[in-house]
Amino acid sequence: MRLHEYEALDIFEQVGIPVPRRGVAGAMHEALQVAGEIGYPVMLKAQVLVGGRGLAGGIKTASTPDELKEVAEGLLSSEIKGMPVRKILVCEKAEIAKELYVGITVDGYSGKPVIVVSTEGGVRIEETAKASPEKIASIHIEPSFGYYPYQARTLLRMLGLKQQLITSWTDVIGKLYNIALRYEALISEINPLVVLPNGGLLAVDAVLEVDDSALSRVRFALPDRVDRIENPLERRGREIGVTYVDLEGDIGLISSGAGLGMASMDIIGERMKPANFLETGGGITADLLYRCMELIMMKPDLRAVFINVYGGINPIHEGAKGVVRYIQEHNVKIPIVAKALGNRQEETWEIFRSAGVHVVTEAATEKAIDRLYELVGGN
Amino acid sequence: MRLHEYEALDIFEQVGIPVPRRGVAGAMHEALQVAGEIGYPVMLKAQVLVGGRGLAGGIKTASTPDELKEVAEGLLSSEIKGMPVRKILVCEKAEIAKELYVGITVDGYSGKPVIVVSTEGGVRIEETAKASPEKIASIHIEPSFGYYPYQARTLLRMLGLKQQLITSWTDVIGKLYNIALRYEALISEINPLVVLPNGGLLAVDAVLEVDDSALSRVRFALPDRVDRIENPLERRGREIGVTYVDLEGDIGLISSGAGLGMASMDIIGERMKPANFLETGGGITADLLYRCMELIMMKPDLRAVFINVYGGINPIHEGAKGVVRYIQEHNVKIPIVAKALGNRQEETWEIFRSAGVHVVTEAATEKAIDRLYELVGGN
Amino acid sequence: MSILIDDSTRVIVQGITGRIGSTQTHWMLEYGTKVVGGVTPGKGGSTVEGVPVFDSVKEAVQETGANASVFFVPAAFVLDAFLETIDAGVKLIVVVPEHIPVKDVVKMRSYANEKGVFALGPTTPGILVPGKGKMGIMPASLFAPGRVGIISRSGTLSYEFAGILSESNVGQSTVVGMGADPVVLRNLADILELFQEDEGTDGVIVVGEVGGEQEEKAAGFIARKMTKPVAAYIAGRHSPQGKRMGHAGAIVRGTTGTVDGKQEALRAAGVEVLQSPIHVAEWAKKHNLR
Amino acid sequence: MSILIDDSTRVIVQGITGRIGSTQTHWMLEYGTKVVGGVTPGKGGSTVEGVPVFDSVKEAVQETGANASVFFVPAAFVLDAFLETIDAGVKLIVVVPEHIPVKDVVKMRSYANEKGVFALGPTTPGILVPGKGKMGIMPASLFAPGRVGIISRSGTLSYEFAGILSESNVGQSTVVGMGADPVVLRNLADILELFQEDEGTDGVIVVGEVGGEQEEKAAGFIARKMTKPVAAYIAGRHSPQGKRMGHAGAIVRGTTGTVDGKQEALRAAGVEVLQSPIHVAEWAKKHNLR
Repeated sequence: MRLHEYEALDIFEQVGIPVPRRGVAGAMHEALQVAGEIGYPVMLKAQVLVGGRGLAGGIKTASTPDELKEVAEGLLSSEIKGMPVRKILVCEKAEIAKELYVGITVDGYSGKPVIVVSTEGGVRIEETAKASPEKIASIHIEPSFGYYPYQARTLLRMLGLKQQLITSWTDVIGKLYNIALRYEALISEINPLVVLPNGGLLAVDAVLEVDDSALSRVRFALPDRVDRIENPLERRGREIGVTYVDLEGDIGLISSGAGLGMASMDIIGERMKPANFLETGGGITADLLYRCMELIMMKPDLRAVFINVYGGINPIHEGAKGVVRYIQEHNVKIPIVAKALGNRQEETWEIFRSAGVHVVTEAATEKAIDRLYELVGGN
Repeated sequence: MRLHEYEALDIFEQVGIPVPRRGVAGAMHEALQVAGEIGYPVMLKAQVLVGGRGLAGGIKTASTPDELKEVAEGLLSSEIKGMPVRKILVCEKAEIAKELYVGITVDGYSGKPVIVVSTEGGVRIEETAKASPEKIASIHIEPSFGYYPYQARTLLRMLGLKQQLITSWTDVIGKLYNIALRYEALISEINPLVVLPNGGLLAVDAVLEVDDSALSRVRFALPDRVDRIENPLERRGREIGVTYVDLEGDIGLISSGAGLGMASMDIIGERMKPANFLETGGGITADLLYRCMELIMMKPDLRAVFINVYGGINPIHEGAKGVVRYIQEHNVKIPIVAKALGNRQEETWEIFRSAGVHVVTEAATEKAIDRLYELVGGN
Repeated sequence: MSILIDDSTRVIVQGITGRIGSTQTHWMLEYGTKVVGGVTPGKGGSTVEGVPVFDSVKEAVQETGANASVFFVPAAFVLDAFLETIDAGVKLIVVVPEHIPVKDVVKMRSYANEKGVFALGPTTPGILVPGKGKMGIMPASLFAPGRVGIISRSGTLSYEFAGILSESNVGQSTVVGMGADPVVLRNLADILELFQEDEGTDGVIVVGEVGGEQEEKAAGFIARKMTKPVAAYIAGRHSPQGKRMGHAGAIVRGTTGTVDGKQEALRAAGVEVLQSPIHVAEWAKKHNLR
Repeated sequence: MSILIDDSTRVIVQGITGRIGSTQTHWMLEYGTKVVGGVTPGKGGSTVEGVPVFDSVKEAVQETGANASVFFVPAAFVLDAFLETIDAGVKLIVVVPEHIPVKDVVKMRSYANEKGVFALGPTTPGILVPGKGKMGIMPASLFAPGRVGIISRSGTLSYEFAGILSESNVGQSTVVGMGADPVVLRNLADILELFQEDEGTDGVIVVGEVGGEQEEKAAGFIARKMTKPVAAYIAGRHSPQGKRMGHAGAIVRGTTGTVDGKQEALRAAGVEVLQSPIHVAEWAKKHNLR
């Protein structure tokens, strides 16, 4: 679960990382009030959970109340990469002597936490990483050993910094690492970590993504996870315990397994457009698939539905019963193609066929999608 | 710092260890009220920071309000091993099917945390440990690996217990281990851990001793450490940053180093009685020794003072100045013997002698105490 | 021949008394797997599908001579059970459950490496050797004995590839699910190495997906060490950038981890990159694999 | 001859720019110790007593060829500095500071053992080889060269014993403070072993105190392995039971750790138990030690 910048800044502040004076505003008059307290000029930052927000026009400056009114109004009525801006962060505009970068993540390949730092922070950090790898340094932390400040000092010394900056930056890294541990963060990042003209540091942005699998044991007050899903269908997916991604097309898709779902989408995408991506996970029941059908059918103008499931850990014959009940109760007319293989496959096929579902018994998903393509009229 | 039982029980309860219904009372009417809420019979337990409290009469039962009045009054006006009873814990009297023991400490020899369990808990646990070692089991925890529940399950299985008890006991051990970690406890102990007739567990006593050296980083709300020192002179010692132990004799003792202090006390004890034991630690200044003199002289009827210090890490010439200033300002008449060797010893001797301090320049403390013995008239 | 599972493999099922644990024990036994015991603390002394249940892994190993374990333990208890299993001397562990915190996986991996234990998962369908046995949840009907190895980051896509091959009369030597999480207990290259060394395997299929850098790193290994033909399929070409596709392993982070980047790296290592699973049949035919 | 410190020992002082660090550097240099550098992060480039100061241990080791380190670092930073020092390849570390949390000492000891580093302390006066050099705070005037080894749990009592011996014209080969904390970085027996092996040592004095079980455990080692005469003194006979005598190492826990118990164990191992420090002179004379 990714936290909003303003939420992450509060957490960073609690452990003593220096952060800007700031306030969150959901309306223009709130923004005016916050800016009045802070003093002009201020930064206005759209609180949306997408990357590349700055380059997409989500970060602005205002030097006067009049300017703020105009900018705040613009932001609060805009969308960034399709996400409506419901809140903006109003914060002091720091004088920037230099922009640094520090991020902590878990390196999937080595299986260890990794601390990444750079003397060239800012919106183009990824380009810097490619163009000037010498400006990036990183260190892996041995899980059984843990993090100690001397590791950060060693890392920063590699970048050829002065001791004063090494000392204050090491302090920030230690605090960020504690946050990463306590919140079981997959990503904790400050970009930019600003060096002020007086040599002090200021975390001008804050990224914190908590491991969804650890949410139940991160005992700290975290905002509710469902609420932050903007799309109502995706929110509904989370509620019923499946992964739902809303897309632009008109072919509904239910799959068991993310890989199979992605492959199905790739094959559909060659000739048609998927309307959504619903991945059931390993907990299929009749009731769950009934709700899955309900969810994908909420998309208007669906031309067909493709169900692609395997009976490994999942009782697909149970799932089929739920689909059939939905079809019968709602008198579904659009074509439904199902590929269902594995344990109890014959029983499953029979149940599907009883409600007019087109069952494909061949192994390749490609074949099932060929059938789907025929059924929607080949366009 | 050792916590009172009622303080430790609160901490145990916070993490979910089952503890009795209870309340603390500083006066008889409070005890009556708590007992009324809990229901009779109740246990009354003197809250004093000494071991062997039960065998010394500090734990009683009351079955009626009248009985409680008598017992509470008796306890609240008593002393246990010289410690006045200021508070009593009133708690439910659990039905006991069995008494277990669980304790976590750091084993000094192996340098590792150790979990000790026994199926024969209760006041005589130490005798059990000697007489029936097969009823005790323990396991060391590797510092770089940490504690996991399977270790406790393995440990408890060694005692030949039923799985239900293994499961609930393992749960208590895990919670106690978390407390030991979070509070940096040198000892965390439940004795007895009572098995109730219904098979449930109840922590009927709670011991928690926090590492003094870690107090500044144990961020949790801990009661103030100075307040719990009953003896006003010992409390004053803590305030000025030295270790002071109040004793019954009439020879004042200041030493630098605990070992040297103990050896001095041992030698004094052969012929005389020390009045106190003051160990300066490694931070001697003129001012500190002035305060040390002030502190040991608070004891009435002192016959002499022995100062035994080494100039290794300590500037003993500075210390001597503080002693001399005290003598001169307070016109001290009793004999003071000083043995002061090491860096800048000659300078130190000169300062001491300027105020009439008897300086012994031989290496053996025994010789200095011979001199002391002569000066107090050999009795 | 096969990798990881052979005639000497004696399997215990951890969490055997649960709904999934008992059902899958049934399927594993039916497939001929030597399931010799199960573990659920507190259920020792009972049996599931005729298999004895023990309170601890240590007892199970002592009583049954087990040397391998498959996990159907609730996610919150996996770390503890995993460490217990290693301490009991088990050398092959398959961790089927999903939703295990990454912090736990990091610890598990570190300890398994330290103790020389081969572990797969989390979120893996397990290992299946056609006609011999299986540890995990792979549905047996889709597999056929033969000489092609499959390694897949996705559970269901491993079934898809095995199904397509079997339909074309191409069998599999061993099918391995490496797990779909951002951190897995063994990297792709470790499993490729086993296939390269296995005399019963003539070619290998790598089924990857968008996200992470397993395929890119494996490409280096393939270029340096693999002499057998390798085909690869990478799912996720049409997945929206930056959106989650069901598990964190499928998040695209920067340019590393894109489908294009992975395909390019694999092609450079001499791997045949398949655009759709169905093309695997032709590839097998081209290399005379059966 | 000596243990731990010899002609090849090149010492750095960590926390050299502090009040105690700089004073003690002065005394160590004056005593002839090869102090080749100091470390205080942020003070690199300066000098203390003519010794160059570095920002990191790694730099100090690289620039000076140091192989030993003595700590005057504030207690809160000792753990971090200790791990850094081990990673920089230093093989002998003396930790002088007191009040280091036990949790930190446990971690330090575990890592030092893993990496084969010999470390003493915390709360130790250090090591002194009379006439050669010293790492720590022992006041030089009390020591004289000779062939008796001293190991002490208490700092000041080690001075007391050395002083009494020197006065009686008995010198010391090496004087070692093992540290007074409940957990120390090396146990008593480890240091006894070095003295047993040292050709320059003819007899050893163990200065113990009430609490813990170092002396009891060392008695086992002495009985099995020591051929040189050993004398012991245990402080704390008149210390009130259960009261703290300044450091937790001196708490009496149950019957283990009493003065009587320790004396008995040592006597049973053939050790001569001294009732007062002053008797050490007679013991040395009896064994012709000088």
